Amino acid sequence: MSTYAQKRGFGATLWDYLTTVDHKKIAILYFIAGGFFFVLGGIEAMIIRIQLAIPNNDFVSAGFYNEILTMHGTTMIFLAAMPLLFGFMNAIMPLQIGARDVAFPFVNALGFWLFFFGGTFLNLSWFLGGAPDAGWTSYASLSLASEGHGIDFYVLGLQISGFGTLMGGINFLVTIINMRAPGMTYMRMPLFTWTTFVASSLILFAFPPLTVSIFMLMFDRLFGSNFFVTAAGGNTIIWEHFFWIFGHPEVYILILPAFGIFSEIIPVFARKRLFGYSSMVFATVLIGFLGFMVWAHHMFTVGLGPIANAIFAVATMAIAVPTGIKIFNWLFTAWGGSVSFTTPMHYALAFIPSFLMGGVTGVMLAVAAADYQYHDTYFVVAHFHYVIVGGVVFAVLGGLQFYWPKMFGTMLNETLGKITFWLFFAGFHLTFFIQHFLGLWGMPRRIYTFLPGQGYELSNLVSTIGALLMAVATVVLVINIIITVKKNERIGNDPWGDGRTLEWAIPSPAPFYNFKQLPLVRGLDPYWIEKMEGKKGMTPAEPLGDIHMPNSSIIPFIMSFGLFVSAFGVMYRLDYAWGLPVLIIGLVITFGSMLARSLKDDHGFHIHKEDLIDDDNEKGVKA
Amino acid sequence: MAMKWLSKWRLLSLFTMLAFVLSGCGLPHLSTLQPAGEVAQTQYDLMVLSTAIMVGVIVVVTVIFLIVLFRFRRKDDKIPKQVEGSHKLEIIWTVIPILLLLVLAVPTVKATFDLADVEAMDQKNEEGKTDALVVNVRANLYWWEFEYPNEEIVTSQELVVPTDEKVYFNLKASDVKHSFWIPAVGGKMDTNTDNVNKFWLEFDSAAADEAGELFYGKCAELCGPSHALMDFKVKTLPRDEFDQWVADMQDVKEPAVAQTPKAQQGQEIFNNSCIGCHAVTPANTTPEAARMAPNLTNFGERDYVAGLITMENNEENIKEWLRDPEKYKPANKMTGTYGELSEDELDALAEYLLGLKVQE
Amino acid sequence: MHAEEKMTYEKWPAAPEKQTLEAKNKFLGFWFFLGGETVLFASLFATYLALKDRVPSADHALAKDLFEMPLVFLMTMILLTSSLTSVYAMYHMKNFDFKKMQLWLGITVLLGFAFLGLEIYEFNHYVHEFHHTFTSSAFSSAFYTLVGFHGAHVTFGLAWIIALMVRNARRGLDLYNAPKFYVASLYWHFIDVVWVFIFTVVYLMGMVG
Amino acid sequence: MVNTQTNSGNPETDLKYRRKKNAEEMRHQVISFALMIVFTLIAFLAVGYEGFSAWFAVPFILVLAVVQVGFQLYYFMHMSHKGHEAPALFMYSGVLVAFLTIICFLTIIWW
Ligand code: HEA
Ligand code: HEA
Ligand code: HEC
Ligand code: CUA
Ligand SMILES: [Cu+2]
Repeated sequence: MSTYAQKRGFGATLWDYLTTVDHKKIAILYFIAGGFFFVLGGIEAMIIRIQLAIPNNDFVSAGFYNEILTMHGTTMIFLAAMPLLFGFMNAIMPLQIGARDVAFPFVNALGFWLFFFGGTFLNLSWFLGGAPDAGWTSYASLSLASEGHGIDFYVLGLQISGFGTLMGGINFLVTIINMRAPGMTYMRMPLFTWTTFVASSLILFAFPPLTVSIFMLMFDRLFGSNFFVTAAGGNTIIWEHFFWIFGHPEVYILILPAFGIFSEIIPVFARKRLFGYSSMVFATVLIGFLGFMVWAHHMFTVGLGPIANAIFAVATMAIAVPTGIKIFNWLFTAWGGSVSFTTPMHYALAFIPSFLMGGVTGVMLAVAAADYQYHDTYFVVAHFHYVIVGGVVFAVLGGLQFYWPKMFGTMLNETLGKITFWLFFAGFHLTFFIQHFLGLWGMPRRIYTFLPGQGYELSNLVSTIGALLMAVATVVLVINIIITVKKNERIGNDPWGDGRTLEWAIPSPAPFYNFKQLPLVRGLDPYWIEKMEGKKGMTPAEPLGDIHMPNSSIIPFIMSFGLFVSAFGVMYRLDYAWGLPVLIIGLVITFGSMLARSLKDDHGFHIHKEDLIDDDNEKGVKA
Repeated sequence: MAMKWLSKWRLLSLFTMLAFVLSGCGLPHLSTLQPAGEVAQTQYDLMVLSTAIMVGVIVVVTVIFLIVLFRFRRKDDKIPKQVEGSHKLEIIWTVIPILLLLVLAVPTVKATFDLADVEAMDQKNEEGKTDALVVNVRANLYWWEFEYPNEEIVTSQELVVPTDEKVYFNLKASDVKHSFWIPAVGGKMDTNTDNVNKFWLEFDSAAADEAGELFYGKCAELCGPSHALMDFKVKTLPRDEFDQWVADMQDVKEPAVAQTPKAQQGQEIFNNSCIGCHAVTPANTTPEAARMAPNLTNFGERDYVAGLITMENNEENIKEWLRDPEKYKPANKMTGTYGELSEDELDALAEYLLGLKVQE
Repeated sequence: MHAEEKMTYEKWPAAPEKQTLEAKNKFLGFWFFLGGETVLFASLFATYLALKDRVPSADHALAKDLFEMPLVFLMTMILLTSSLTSVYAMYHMKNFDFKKMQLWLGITVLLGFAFLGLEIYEFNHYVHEFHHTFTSSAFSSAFYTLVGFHGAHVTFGLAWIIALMVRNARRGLDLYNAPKFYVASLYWHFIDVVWVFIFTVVYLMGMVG
Repeated sequence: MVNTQTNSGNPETDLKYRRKKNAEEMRHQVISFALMIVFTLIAFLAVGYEGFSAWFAVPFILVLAVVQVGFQLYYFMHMSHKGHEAPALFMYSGVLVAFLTIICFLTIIWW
């Protein structure tokens, strides 16, 4: 049954992680895989910047550049940013609401492995004849014309990892609705939980259109259908709509959890409750809602006509209002507070002006008639890196520093953390600020080189230098992590001293059953409330009893592996005789393991209360 | 000696470029910040308006931010008052942004409709033609074709337009999606594979003067390896000179006969290897599908080879292009379609091509 | 109360599908999944509507040439009825009557197979009579994808219900498998919901022209 | 989890009562099924009957479909019962996105 001994060999640890259904371990898996893909996407970004450092450069070839560019965007969005945020959701959200686990531990593991195999499949394209090269948006006319199997890797890889994301989303939704501790009403949920909730809803409704359109692209490329083949009556604009019906909510899927992380960091280090909690919640929901009605702002130049453009322009602008509410609420949380400048707080504070700049250029882009100028230029590149790096990446880096103790029981070094911060911060602005101007001076995006004499030389060089600073910052972060793991200095429940929410009330790292007794929640910031009343911890809401836990299982891994195998079959079906059999074998593996899962009862196991009592301050349990 | 001159020239251009960076407006023939026509002007005005609003927002947030940064540093271990929120403040920062956005939204909607007004294209006179000047733009993998349906002529790579009047465009793509953009003159519009898009531009004569009568145009939609190099140029002429140009073009009914023996040799090679794709007559009677390459009728009058600003149109560059187009535009559709050419043949072709002119 | 506990009629709760926490989670999660499926099918419908009758040349069959009322009517009746039979199954599940539940589920499955058989016949007919194949036009691609996705759902639903019936044939109802039956029946109803729109939007509107 | 069923204290009457409730509900289900069949018939007839123009028939059969789906969801799938607030919220959100998508594809895909 359970394998929770303290010291284990590598093989056993590996097996443990391959079969785990524990949300905290799955979180670590998400961090490892997401972190790896972040570095990969970052290296791709460096290649982009080196190529563009000087005019007429030939560091990479034109075709290869397009592959790098596509993989940078795709990797960063689907394989780095989202999984890293999923890591936080898994690691923190259940603790914040006082849950023992997520609603579907098995599905949680399945979600991770699907993402992992999807991402792996996508990246294998580098070694198997070339990566996708039609941009992360993969607009249909170009992606149908693209030769080789690059786009097929894109289609199949994203399909597989997309299923994983969808499952993760549903899982979080149910967890939040059904598994809250006694007293944890909706309006007492920490903001990170709220943003997880809204982001998960966005996933639920945004991924199906992507699924459908990716299916259609796959059918067109591999099975001879004609959705996007204009000669046979098809229409490529369909793809664009689907992509953005998904794609715009997607950017809020990224930014909302980031908002959530900052909403946790700022109150802790300002020692003040979140200003305007209910309007923060309301703004989050409103952003999610409006996020579905603005997608065509990516398509102003497609020729949808002035009516559609005007409607979508105005709708887009509306999003500035709830976002502004959030910005001001954060500022006024710190206002009147007692602000301590830790590394996480550095990121949180730097986020405000940085994201603001990206946000206001977003509103400028929403001016449809002016977007005819901005669209597909470096102005847009500047906009979205400002919101994504200044918002999401800062949140990931700040959140990592902030929650590291809760996840691993040690503290990342603060000095090194601040060095990372300042390098990253400076590099970020240096890289992307100047790009606004490049765009306005007429430099299109997605160009593998630029010709001399157009006034782009100096600015591009500056941009490249900034990017290198970000790389150095990342290296410092990696060093910091290595040092911290080596040193292994253990810390207590509430290492920052001012933790407010439930996760800080339990040991670091949390025991695998999270809460020995479910806590009784008496208000917003429950742990803070207890501390202010002089108590040491939470009041339990239930007597000590047996704890029901799910069994670990290798099936999620096998199920995902089956799809991974069949993807090769689908792709090579027309090229090689072995394609079809492989396709079938893969599906048999997947559906077979699905069947096995549903036929074999899995009732989990119980930790007996006797085993709990005597290990008051230890992590493990004798199983 | 030549090297030295070159490096000096480079230094000079670096300085001028620096000057532009400092002035922040970019180059007059390329930058959206130096509007050279009504459309670009409208858009520029919107940019200025929105930037002003945004700077206002940034200033307000920055002031609050700085106060937070300096006034509320932790000094002691006291627990600050736990404030729940403030309705008054909430209302302020909900209502003010709404007002600001309204100020922005109204001109946005107006401009969006104005720029989409192409009614003049539908008003046909008794000949079934429009009184307004119409250009059909067809985007192809890495080259542009400009057809003047009323005038019944075709040209490529360099769009020729009259100044100070509205020019209307029909836009489409023949292979994959591209996007037609002349930054200094107005925003872009996609050339789709599914439909024909319409819009208009206006080229201001004074601004054209400053830009040297030649604007840079670009493809703004990823379309393959040479997307970066899918540039075109726009030549602006006063209306009467434009009419003259049209008349000169229309005069070419048959391929012009080369004058010098060398050029005649070139023409022969051309007729053997190239004419299958490249036309040297401007008539728009060949069906589009058969117009597989840039029309070269007035090639000798173009400023650049294949639209590349690094390839000024001279003998050396033409030969360079013909030797290996792949080197200049990766994955272009001409590479490898016409066999090896000897140096001699290259000379001949270059001379022939340079002689393809319609105006004196 | 443990889920795997042996059940008797007296102990059987009023809402067996939502008795344990696991069951509540499954119930809610499945509804959310259906919310996502709604958008999935909407995307397919939208594509179909955008590509309806878009064919490369005039000699291709259009919607009004293809569809025949009697067949569609029969398919509709069969599927609608199967929705009712699965309601009967759940009725008996609530009354802890395992045998009858299995019986009604069995009828549901038979009806499902009948529907599927007709659909296969129908597709075959289009291919052979009209050369309306998956690859012949944008219209045909959209048609087969929409209706085929629905057919795939029917197939999956059948496999699922059969697996449940076989797996639990000997042990009867308990609180562990009751939510499984319930959720499978929700899925079956949802398939019917989609079909209502398919017969309306694709077939009937196709025949109207 | 605690047993949440209503309890009169007397399991006998309780069960009887529940049985009766269930049977009653089943009767409702059959009625809604009958209505659905009728709606379907009307829809097919409306299309089969030559006298109606498409302008009438199409909206008419769409309304019938929506009503019928309402029956499926609220009766067959028990969305009318309590405990379905979250499912209802998410189904309606899904319908909203679905609606936007379809409207868009009917209006701004072709020119
Ligand atoms: C995390 C990601 C993220 C976020 C949060 C946003 C946020 C916003 N984005 Fe951005 N966007 C992207 C990621 C993101 N975007 C990406 C990746 C692309 C390019 C995709 C591609 O083509 O590859 C893109 C492209 C993009 C375009 C298309 C440009 C083009 O291709 O032509 C547009 C156009 O409207 C736009 C608008 C906006 C707006 C209005 C917001 C708003 O949400 C911003 C709101 C925030 C503020 C406005 C600041 C705070 C507000 C106040 C302080 C109140 C007062 C303010 C005012 C009154 C103005 N974005
Ligand atoms: C989450 C999203 C995300 C993130 C974080 C980033 C991060 C970065 N991006 Fe990215 N970008 C996109 C999403 C993102 N980008 C998207 C969607 C596109 C559009 C794609 C398209 O058009 O299709 C794009 C496009 C894009 C372009 C435009 C290319 C073009 O149009 O031709 C550029 C150019 O400068 C760029 C640069 C960068 C840089 C310098 C970073 C930096 O912030 C990266 C910083 C990270 C690192 C520096 C880590 C590297 C680490 C090391 C190097 C460590 C050394 C290694 C070891 C120790 C092993 N990006
Ligand atoms: C398969 C058709 C094909 C053949 C044969 C062909 N070309 Fe081309 N040519 C093209 C295409 C396509 C382009 C545009 C390339 C681009 O810009 O991507 C082009 C561009 C050019 C240009 C630059 C045009 C401009 O307006 O700047 C010249 C000059 C040229 N070709 C000359 C020749 C000559 C001379 C030959 C014969 C020896 C030839 N071509 C044969 C297809 C062809
Ligand atoms: Cu054509 Cu880019
Ligand atoms: Cu967007």
